[in-house]
This record gives sequence, C-alpha cells and structure tokens, in this order.
Amino acid sequence: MPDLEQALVISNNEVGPSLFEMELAASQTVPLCQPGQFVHLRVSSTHDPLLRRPLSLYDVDKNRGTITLLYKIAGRGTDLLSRTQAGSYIDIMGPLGRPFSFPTAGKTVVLVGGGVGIAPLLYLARQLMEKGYGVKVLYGSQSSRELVALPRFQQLGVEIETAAWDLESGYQGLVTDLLAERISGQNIGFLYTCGPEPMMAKVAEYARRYNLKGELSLEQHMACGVGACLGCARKLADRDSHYVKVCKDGPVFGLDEVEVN
Amino acid sequence: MPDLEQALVISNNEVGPSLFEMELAASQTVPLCQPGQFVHLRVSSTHDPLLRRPLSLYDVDKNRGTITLLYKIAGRGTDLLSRTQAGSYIDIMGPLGRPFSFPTAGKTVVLVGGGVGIAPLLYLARQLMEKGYGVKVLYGSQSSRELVALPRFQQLGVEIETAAWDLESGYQGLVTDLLAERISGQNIGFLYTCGPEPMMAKVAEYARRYNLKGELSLEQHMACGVGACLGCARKLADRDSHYVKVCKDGPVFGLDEVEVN
Amino acid sequence: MPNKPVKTNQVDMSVNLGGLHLKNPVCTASGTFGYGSEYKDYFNPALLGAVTVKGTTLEARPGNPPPRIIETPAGMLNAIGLENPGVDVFIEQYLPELREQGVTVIANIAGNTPEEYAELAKRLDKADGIHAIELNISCPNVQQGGLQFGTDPDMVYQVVYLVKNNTQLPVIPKLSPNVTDIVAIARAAQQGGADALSMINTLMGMAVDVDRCRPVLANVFGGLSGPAIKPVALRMIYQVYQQVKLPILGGGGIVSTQDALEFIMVGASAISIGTGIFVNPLLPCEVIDGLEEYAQQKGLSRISDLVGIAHHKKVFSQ
Amino acid sequence: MPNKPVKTNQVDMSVNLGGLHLKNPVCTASGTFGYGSEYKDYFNPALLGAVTVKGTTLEARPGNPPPRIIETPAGMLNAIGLENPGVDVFIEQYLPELREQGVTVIANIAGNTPEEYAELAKRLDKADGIHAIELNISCPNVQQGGLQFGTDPDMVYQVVYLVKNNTQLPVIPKLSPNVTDIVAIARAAQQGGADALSMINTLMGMAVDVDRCRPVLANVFGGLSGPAIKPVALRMIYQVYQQVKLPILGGGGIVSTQDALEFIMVGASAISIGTGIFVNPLLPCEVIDGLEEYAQQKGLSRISDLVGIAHHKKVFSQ
Ligand SMILES: Cc1cc2nc3c(=O)[nH]c(=O)nc-3n(C[C@H](O)[C@H](O)[C@H](O)COP(=O)(O)OP(=O)(O)OC[C@H]3O[C@@H](n4cnc5c(N)ncnc54)[C@H](O)[C@@H]3O)c2cc1C
Ligand SMILES: Cc1cc2nc3c(=O)[nH]c(=O)nc-3n(C[C@H](O)[C@H](O)[C@H](O)COP(=O)(O)OP(=O)(O)OC[C@H]3O[C@@H](n4cnc5c(N)ncnc54)[C@H](O)[C@@H]3O)c2cc1C
Ligand SMILES: Cc1cc2nc3c(=O)[nH]c(=O)nc-3n(C[C@H](O)[C@H](O)[C@H](O)COP(=O)(O)O)c2cc1C
Ligand SMILES: Cc1cc2nc3c(=O)[nH]c(=O)nc-3n(C[C@H](O)[C@H](O)[C@H](O)COP(=O)(O)O)c2cc1C
Ligand code: FES
Ligand code: FES
Repeated sequence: MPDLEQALVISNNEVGPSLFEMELAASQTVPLCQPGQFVHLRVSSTHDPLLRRPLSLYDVDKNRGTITLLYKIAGRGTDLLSRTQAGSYIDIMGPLGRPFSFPTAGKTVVLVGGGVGIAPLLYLARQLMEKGYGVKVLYGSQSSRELVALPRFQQLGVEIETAAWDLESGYQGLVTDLLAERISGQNIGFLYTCGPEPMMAKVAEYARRYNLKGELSLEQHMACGVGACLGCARKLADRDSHYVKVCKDGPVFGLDEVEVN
Repeated sequence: MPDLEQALVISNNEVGPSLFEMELAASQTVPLCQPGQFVHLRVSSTHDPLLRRPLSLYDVDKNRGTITLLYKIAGRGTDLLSRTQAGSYIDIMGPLGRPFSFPTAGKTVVLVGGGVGIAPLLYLARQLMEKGYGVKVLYGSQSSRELVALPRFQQLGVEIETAAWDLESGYQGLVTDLLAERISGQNIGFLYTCGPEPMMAKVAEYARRYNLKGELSLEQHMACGVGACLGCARKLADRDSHYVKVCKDGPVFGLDEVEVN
Repeated sequence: MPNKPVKTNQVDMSVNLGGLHLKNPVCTASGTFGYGSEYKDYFNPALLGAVTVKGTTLEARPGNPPPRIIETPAGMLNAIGLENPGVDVFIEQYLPELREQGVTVIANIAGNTPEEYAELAKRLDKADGIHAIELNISCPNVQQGGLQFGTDPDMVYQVVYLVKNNTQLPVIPKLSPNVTDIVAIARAAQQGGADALSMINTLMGMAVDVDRCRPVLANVFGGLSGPAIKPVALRMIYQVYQQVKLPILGGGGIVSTQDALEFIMVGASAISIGTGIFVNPLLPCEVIDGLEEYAQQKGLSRISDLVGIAHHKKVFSQ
Repeated sequence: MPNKPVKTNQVDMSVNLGGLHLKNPVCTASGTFGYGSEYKDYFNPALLGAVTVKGTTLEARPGNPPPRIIETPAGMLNAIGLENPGVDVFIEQYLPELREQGVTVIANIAGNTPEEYAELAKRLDKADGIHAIELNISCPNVQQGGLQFGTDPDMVYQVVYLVKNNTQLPVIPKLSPNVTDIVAIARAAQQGGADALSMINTLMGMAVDVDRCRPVLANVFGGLSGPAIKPVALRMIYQVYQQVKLPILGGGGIVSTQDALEFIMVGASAISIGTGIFVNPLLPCEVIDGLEEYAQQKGLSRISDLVGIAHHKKVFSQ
C-alpha cells in the first residue's frame, strides 16, 4: 500500500540545463512501484511553497531499494528541490496513480518522449524489455544538450532515436515528425507517450490515423494526489460533462481517452 | 551608511546545546559596526518565515571584514539559520540600532551577560579593552555547557567570572547573585547587561540601589528594523504614554530608561 | 502558567458538539477528504472525531473546468465547483463503507434554494450512518440572484430553520468569512436553531498568470485555504465565541498541533483539518496525539477544559 | 501571447491616479515607510511614484502597548494603534524634508468622526508638499459606537463627501477588505466624490500564544498583511475594476515584480508596497525596474496599457 516515507537523498545532480537527477533510498515505497506512477513530495519544511509536487518514477531499482527522479526546474518548488543536499531526507508519498498497462506481449511498442517528459518512459522501457517486448524509443527535445536520458536508455540496450534541431547525428526536427516517418512502415503494437501537450496531441492524432492503441501520461496541478480534493480534473474526450482525476484515474490515460491540446 | 549585503557564510557551527556560531564575510557592513548594534537577516528565500530576524554583533573583525554571530535556536527562523551551509550567501541589513556608549574612560566597567545574551558583550568587551578600560565580565547561564562564549573572552584576556548551578569551578548560582556579591566592594564606573529580562531587571535594581549608571540591550519582535513600522515598541520608564522603538532608539537603552520585568 | 511536573494522567479526549458526540476533537474538512476512503492507506478514518465528507447536492454536478487549483503564499485557491455525484449516489455508494467502518460522519450539503437544503436534509435524515449535517452556505442562492446564503443573516436564518424542521440530526451551518459582521451571521444561525457552528469556510480570492495576462483559475475566483487564512479564522471564532453561545467546529489553516490548540483556545470545541492533510496525510493522527500530550503536560483531565481559555484572564486555576 | 523579439523600446512609466500624477506606478503603503526618511540609506524616496506616509490624526496618539506585531504564515499581524505625533507635528517636522527632496507625498489620515477627517483634510490642504490624501477608513467611528467607517456604505459616502468639500487635493479612500460587498463600498466612495480608490487595507486577524494560553497581541486583534492576503486583494480589485470607474491604487502582499503585475492586470493603475519592504528594502526600486523590463519585453509603450488587461478576452491586440 502506498505510504509516507522519509526518503534519504543519495544524490542530486545537475545533468543538463536546469535538469536534475535525484536518487532516493525509499525501501518502503520501492516494492510497490510500477511504471507511469508518481511520487508526491514535499520540497520545503515550511508553509511556502505549501503543496507537494508530483514527479514521475524515472527509474526504480528494486534490489537497491532506490527511486530515481528526473526533473526540470520549472519554478520555486523544483528550484528548492535542486538545492536539496545528498544525505538529507525528503518526505515522499507514493507510489500514486494509475500505471502504464502492458498490451498483449510479443509485439513491438514505440515510446515517444519529449523533453523531461521522457521521465516515466525509462522505467517503462526497462519493464517492457524484461517482459520481452520489442521496444523502440523516439526521444526529442529543444536542444541536444537536453537529451540527458539517452545514456540510460542506451545502457538498457533499447533501440533509441533522438530528435532535436541542433543534432549532428540523429533527426533534425521534431520528434513527432520523426514518428511520422517511422510510423507507417512498422508493425507497431502499442504507443506510449509523455511530453508537452501539443506533442502528445500530435502523437494521439497519428495513433487515430493509423488506428493504433496507446497511452499517454498527463500533468495537472495537484493538491492531494490521492483523489480526495478533485483539484486535478481533466475532461474526458468522449463526454461533455465528465471530469477525471489525473492523480487517481491517471496520470496514465488511453491516447483517445482524454482531451489534449 | 547601513546597507543591504549578500554576506558569504564562512562557517556555521554548533558550539553548545542549540547554540550556533556563524561567521560571515560582509565587507560592506563591517566598517560601520559598533558594539550593541545588530544585523537583520533573512533566514529563508521563501515567504515563510517572512520577516527578517535580528541578531546582535557578537564579534567583528575589521581586518578580515567578518562578522560573527552567536545564536540560539528559538524557533523556526533560527532553526533554518542553523541549517545554512558554509559557502552560501545570506541577506543582511545593518548594522542597525543604537550602539553601547562609552563612559568617561579609565574606570572599571562590569558586563553582566546571561545565556545567549552574552552575544553583544563580546565585541563590546573587545572595544572597551582597546580603549583602555578595566573590564570585568560576569557570565551566567542555566548550565555550564551553555557557557560557550567563555573561551573567546579568555582569549581577549578579559577578567571573567562564570555562574551556573552545575559549575565545579565558578559561582554556583545566578549571575545576579554573583553581581550582588561583587558589586558592593568594587569601584564600578558603568554596568552593561544583556540577557533574560528578569535578569536585566535585577541588574537595573542593583544599579539603582548602588547609584550606578549603565546600559542594557533589549529584545522585541521586529519587522522593519529601521524605525519605519513602529512594531517594536517598548514603554519608557518615566512616562505614561510614550513608546520607544527598540530597533532605532535601542536596542541599547540606559538601565533606568525603559521598563524591564 | 506554573511549570507542573509531568504526570501521565488520563485525558478525556471526547467532546460534545451540539449533541454530536466526538471521540476526539479532530475532524476532516469537507472537500479535502473525499468520501473518507481516499486516505485509508494512511490511517483508519474511524480514528477521527468525525469525517466531514465532500459537499453534496440534490443532483449530480460536473464541477468547474480546469485549472481548479493554484498554490498561493502559504495557501491555495480552489474552484472545484462542487463536483459530486448527487446525494442519492452518495447515500447508496459511499455511505455504506463509512458506516461499516464505524466512522462518525458529518454530511455537507449545498443547495440553490432553501428548499433544496431542506430536501437534502430530509434524505440524509433517513440514511443510516450520518451523525450530523453541515450546511455549506457559501453557495449562490439562485432565487436571490446569486447572492450567497452565508452573507445575509435573514437567508442564514431561513435555511437553518428549514433544515432543522426536516431532520433530527444535529445541524451545523458552516459560516463564510467573506462578511462584514460574522457575529450577526452566527446569531442568525442560532436563532434558526443551529446546534453548532462550523467556521470558517474559504476566503474568496484569485490569482493571475502574468505570462498569459489571464486569471489562473478557469472560474476566475476561488476559495483561499491553508495557513495563510489562520489569523482570520482565529479572529472570527474568538468574536463569535464571545457573543454567541453555540459550540464551534473550528478550522482554517490548521497544519500542526499548535495550530489546533490556537483554535481550541479561542473557542473551538472541535477542529477541522482541510488543506493541511494535502501537505501531511498523517496530520489528523498527529494532532490527536499532540493534543492529548499537551493536555497531559498541563495536567488536564479533559481536553474540553481548554476550549475558549484564551478569553480568560487567569488560566489554569489549579 | 506571441513571443515577440525583444526591442528596448522607451516605456512611459507614468500613471495618472485620479488627478495625481505619478512618475511611475510604485508607491509605498502607509505605516510601513514611516515618514519617508527611515529607508533613505537604501534609496532616494523621490524615485518612487509616491510615498504614502504613516497615518496621522488630529491629536498625537500613543499607540497600543506591545506586543504590536507577530509573524504569521506568509504574513504578519500588526496592532500599532495609529501611533503618531498628530497632524501639526507631521506638517512642521516631517513634511519639509520630503518637500525638499521632491518626494510625491500622499498623506494618510484617520479620525474618530467625519468632522475630524474634514479638519485633517483642511489642514493638509494648506500645507505645501502634499499631493493627495488617502483616507484610512478602517478606524472605529466613535459617534457610531465604534463601528468602522469603512464597513458601511453610508458612512463611507459621508466621510468622503465631507473631505472632498475641504480640500482641493485628490482624495483616495482606502477600503477595508473586512466587508461582505466591496463593490458597494467602492460605489459609495465614488458617489462621495472620491478621485481614486486605495485597496486593500489589512484583514482583521489574531494569533494565540499556546504556551501562555493568551492572545499574542496586547490588542488581541491586529491587521493581517503580506503575501498571505494577496489572493483576497486581487479578487477585490478585480471586482471593483469591473463595476466602478475609478482608478485604483492596489496593494496587499506585493513582494515581487510579478505580484505587482498581477495587481496591475486585475485593474490597479498604481501599486503600493507595504510589508514587502520589511523583507527587502530595495523592493520598490526592483519593482520599478521589473515593470519597465516586462513592458519592454511585451513591446508596450506605456505601462498603463497593462491596467486591467486580465479582464480582456484578447490580450495585446498587436
Ligand atoms: C503526474 C505528474 C508527473 C510529473 N513528473 C515530472 C517529472 O518526472 N519531471 C518533471 O520535471 N516534472 C514532472 N511533473 C511536473 C512537475 O510536477 C512540475 O514541474 C512541478 O510541480 C513544478 O513545481 P514548481 O514549484 O517548480 O513550479 P511552480 O513555480 O509552482 O510552477 C511552475 C509550473 O509548474 C506546474 N505546477 C505547479 N504546481 C504544481 C502541482 N502541484 N502539480 C502539478 N504541476 C504543478 C504548473 O504548470 C506551473 O505553472 C509531473 C507532473 C505530474 C502531474
Ligand atoms: C536587537 C536584537 C538582538 C538579538 N540578538 C540575538 C543574538 O545575538 N542571539 C540570539 O540567539 N538571539 C538574539 N535575538 C533574539 C532573536 O532575534 C530571536 O531569537 C529570533 O528572532 C527568533 O526567531 P525564530 O524564528 O527562531 O523564532 P520564532 O519561532 O519566530 O519565535 C520564537 C521567539 O523568538 C522571538 N522572535 C520571533 N520573531 C522575532 C523578531 N522578528 N524579532 C525579535 N524577536 C523575535 C519571539 O520572542 C518568539 O517567541 C535578538 C533580538 C533582538 C531584538
Ligand atoms: C479542494 C477543496 C474543496 C473544498 N470543498 C468544500 C465543500 O465541498 N464544502 C465545504 O463546505 N467546504 C469545502 N472546502 C472548504 C474546506 O472544508 C475548509 O473549510 C477550508 O478549506 C478551510 O480550511 P483549511 O484551511 O484547513 O483547508 C473545500 C476546500 C478545499 C481546499
Ligand atoms: C506595521 C503596519 C502599519 C500600518 N499602518 C497603517 C496606517 O497607519 N494607515 C493605513 O491606512 N494603513 C496602514 N497599514 C496598512 C498598509 O498600508 C497596507 O495597506 C497593508 O499592510 C497591506 O499591504 P501589504 O501587504 O503590502 O503590507 C499598516 C500596515 C502595517 C504592516
Ligand atoms: S490532486 Fe486531489 S484529486 Fe487529484
Ligand atoms: S522594527 Fe519597525 S520600527 Fe522597529
């Protein structure tokens, strides 16, 4: 069961422009973690900033009992987080939310990540590989310096292509254009995506066009993280007046399940 | 002129139970510092805690351009301060407030400090010594472990007696009782005191009884620290309806000038 | 206060809130604890004095479009828009689990007209497992052109009176702080027959996204909660306690035992935790323990001895 | 909003506040900047749009006994009790220095009766160096049994009307947020002849010392200021801007350029900084620079083009 844990900060390093990797020892939380879920963490011991911040599970090492996060400084909360020293403790709730699902095994799946949206896809890729899927990752960002997750995917031994305007080797352009080039020829069993909403909207559009199933991971401001406050509402795509909770019904949704734009 | 300075934290060490010494490089502020004045510092970059915290000048090294503070963890603000790492910067305003005055030189002066109230008396003692006064310090606290300023006074070469209930060598009791024993025989020119109010009230009482002049340093919650908000009011002893500002008219007052109790 | 030697005396933590018996003074605030099961991984809701469930209305409401929440300095704004499945679904789908767990349940109701409040009370009165009804009167009265019920003493009187006539359960109007004279509102509630008062609801506020030059919340305005509003809540409870003889369920910004003590000392018989649980899901349990410890240290035999103590010139006669 | 290339265009920073010309929109709030000289080590007060000086009364007032202030989450409570030496001493001892420095001065006045306000206005009208009068109407009206002027539209009307008849200077009533209907108060001020509105004053609050079981402030209640109240201030200004056609001097919790922009966007023509200066004495200058930079980035020629922009569906027509 998800619980509250004082996790030990093992390391917290800048790995790219405004991008940080933090490793946490969280032995209580780790056994429950599934790809696509998130932890909800306190970035300050005072009342400002007040609310917890949700961050995806970037990687989980069940043997070592550690969680790794990849985060971008987006404001005050993540800025404070980036100043957290190794050796200190951080209060985490989790794992929370609906994880990615696994389609019928044996097929090739494609993961499309944009910017720091790559975060939930690494742990997903790891589990997909373990379960024997054919995994192909398309990973884009504004600039090549931000492609900080690349070495970790390479270490996994997964097939990965990168996209950025300033790439020497790799695709010079948007990751969605790269997807467009790759999507038609291949026999894709399932699409996973996380990144800026316009990017995910594009992925969802291709999925519709090629009649592919898939999942995305959404963001929304959160308070409770457990479905109690109804603060993180998003509209369902097919109904007029029904909202879902990103924290509890998501953050993972079917590609055609919610409105993205 | 007092100014705002981003002071470099050179060191910040626990020196006794909940007691910390912090050394700051503050080259702009240092040249202006006089004993009895304080700096007003931000303990957090967020809005909680919001207000600055006043701390006395414990010691000042004009050659090195450094200020040393001695502080006790009294709440959230000082707690945050105690976690500040060497190498980081802290925002200080100062020096602020009315300093101790120097009576006609050549006389013997007595300094009575209680607990962390010893803080403003070290720099005062240093300057008194330099100016050629005969200086005697009476330094008391709840327990001997809290007498953390002792080595610094000894280094100064000043005559110092300590008081605490658990002392093996030294006076076993209250520093005010120690004062009572010493006050009658001596030819005291001026009394300085800082510590808990009941202690200072007792010192003021003896001063009245023995017809001695002297000064004390008061505390009061502060907002602006510069006399603009009227938040730090204290009543004058001799008038019914007049308040003074601890930050601007003080923190140093004549022993008979304000109400202490 | 004299420093007494610490003896581990037994403290009676129970309180009586206008006929509603609470095993301890710590409740959750409506809308922050869902229907009581969302936080069950963290603690058993039956440990609480009471669970106040999410506000319910006659018909289902979709709620407001997002964004619905935004953080503010030491607080947050919410504009959920009373999203809920309607009272009948609440009674059928959510209440049974609460009842089986032995949770003390305070229902929270909101209507567009006084009659809707009365009808809601009637239906809840029949349901098994509800222990009291809290009236959220910070809603626009459609008959009065959208003026909030809670800002006009006459409307407060009318709603409370009608509800009282339709239920046997203790009725606890929840006062809006967005008023000039909170005591006048409290008096009107008392005259209407209120058994206790709940205070305070959120302060109305807003925030602007300066990059987009637009209000952050889709609804423009939202309710401000969290530590930021604590001083206002304490002041209003202090004023009402002084002038109106009704027990108070106090809250607004409680995030620690010390906060809870402040509320009790100004006059709250019980306290409610809302936003604080988002920050620390174990807070309600920590406050229950913290209050007991404080009472023990002060040598009190009943937690209720602390209620309103900040009004007394002399504290702890012993 | 389209990302425009940054050009360093000239921005007209001046604003007109109901006839009061300000060289830029950044003012200090009354009671937080003394008489303008306390912060002179940090910057020259003549750089500001205006300095609003400490509230002044006909006779000297001693103020409240301490403690007068206490920090709260992202805010502070103050109960200074209008300590001031009286209007004549202000004019004789403090005004000359401000005048010589070329400071734009807004006087802030408070009275026990409408007539006292009128008398204060008359004396200030004759004094050289005052540019506008702000009416602090969050004071108890002794004739009305202590009810605050600022909470009753009729009293607001009466005070503003009387003051207007006794001065040629722009008159700026400062609205109390402790009311049910801020728009009604603003309308009354307008009808009384107000040239502009200042909003908001502090929210009434309190704090308890749980060790002593007593209110922290000697006065029990105090005024809540600082970032905590910003959402409430923004909401009220947004409401008033929508419905009352008077320029607004907006403030309440401003501690950054971004905060100032929020106020301007909801409808403030100028902004006031109070508590924020205690935190950062250079804040007013930083905000002046920050606003200019923002306007430059957006390619605006006048800062006043931003006023009320959060109300418009379409922003930046260019
Ligand atoms: C399920 C989920 C998983 C996420 N995973 C990652 C991740 O792995 N790596 C990463 O870098 N980011 C992730 N994010 C985004 C991350 O939560 C925000 O960037 C972060 O909360 C911003 O906080 P801040 O204080 O730095 O920014 P703020 O100064 O508060 O605001 C900057 C922006 O951050 C967003 N934000 C602020 N508060 C919240 C909140 N309570 N909940 C959600 N968004 C908020 C808003 O869009 C806001 O405009 C995730 C978000 C969600 C919902
Ligand atoms: C001129 C002056 C010089 C001082 N010098 C020293 C010193 O050298 N060493 C030292 O340890 N302490 C000193 N103090 C006291 C020190 O300022 C307080 O202990 C500190 O501000 C407490 O902050 P906190 O956040 O830790 O405590 P809080 O949690 O805020 O409160 C704990 C207590 O600290 C006091 N306090 C809180 N805020 C303020 C404030 N803004 N101004 C004054 N007091 C406040 C109150 O009495 C409060 O009850 C001095 C105070 C003054 C006025
Ligand atoms: C997300 C959220 C939803 C809320 N929903 C309701 C509600 O449905 N009915 C109600 O009476 N109050 C509601 N409130 C108000 C709270 O019950 C509580 O009165 C308020 O938040 C102040 O307390 P706090 O500062 O502890 O949160 C809600 C508050 C929040 C933050
Ligand atoms: C210490 C203090 C003293 C104040 N004195 C006055 C006053 O004399 N007259 C007045 O109209 N407002 C007074 N105020 C209110 C401020 O002018 C301002 O309206 C309020 O603090 C909100 O703004 P802020 O959050 O920027 O401080 C005072 C505020 C503080 C904090
Ligand atoms: S964050 Fe509270 S319901 Fe999702
Ligand atoms: S702290 Fe503002 S006047 Fe002293």
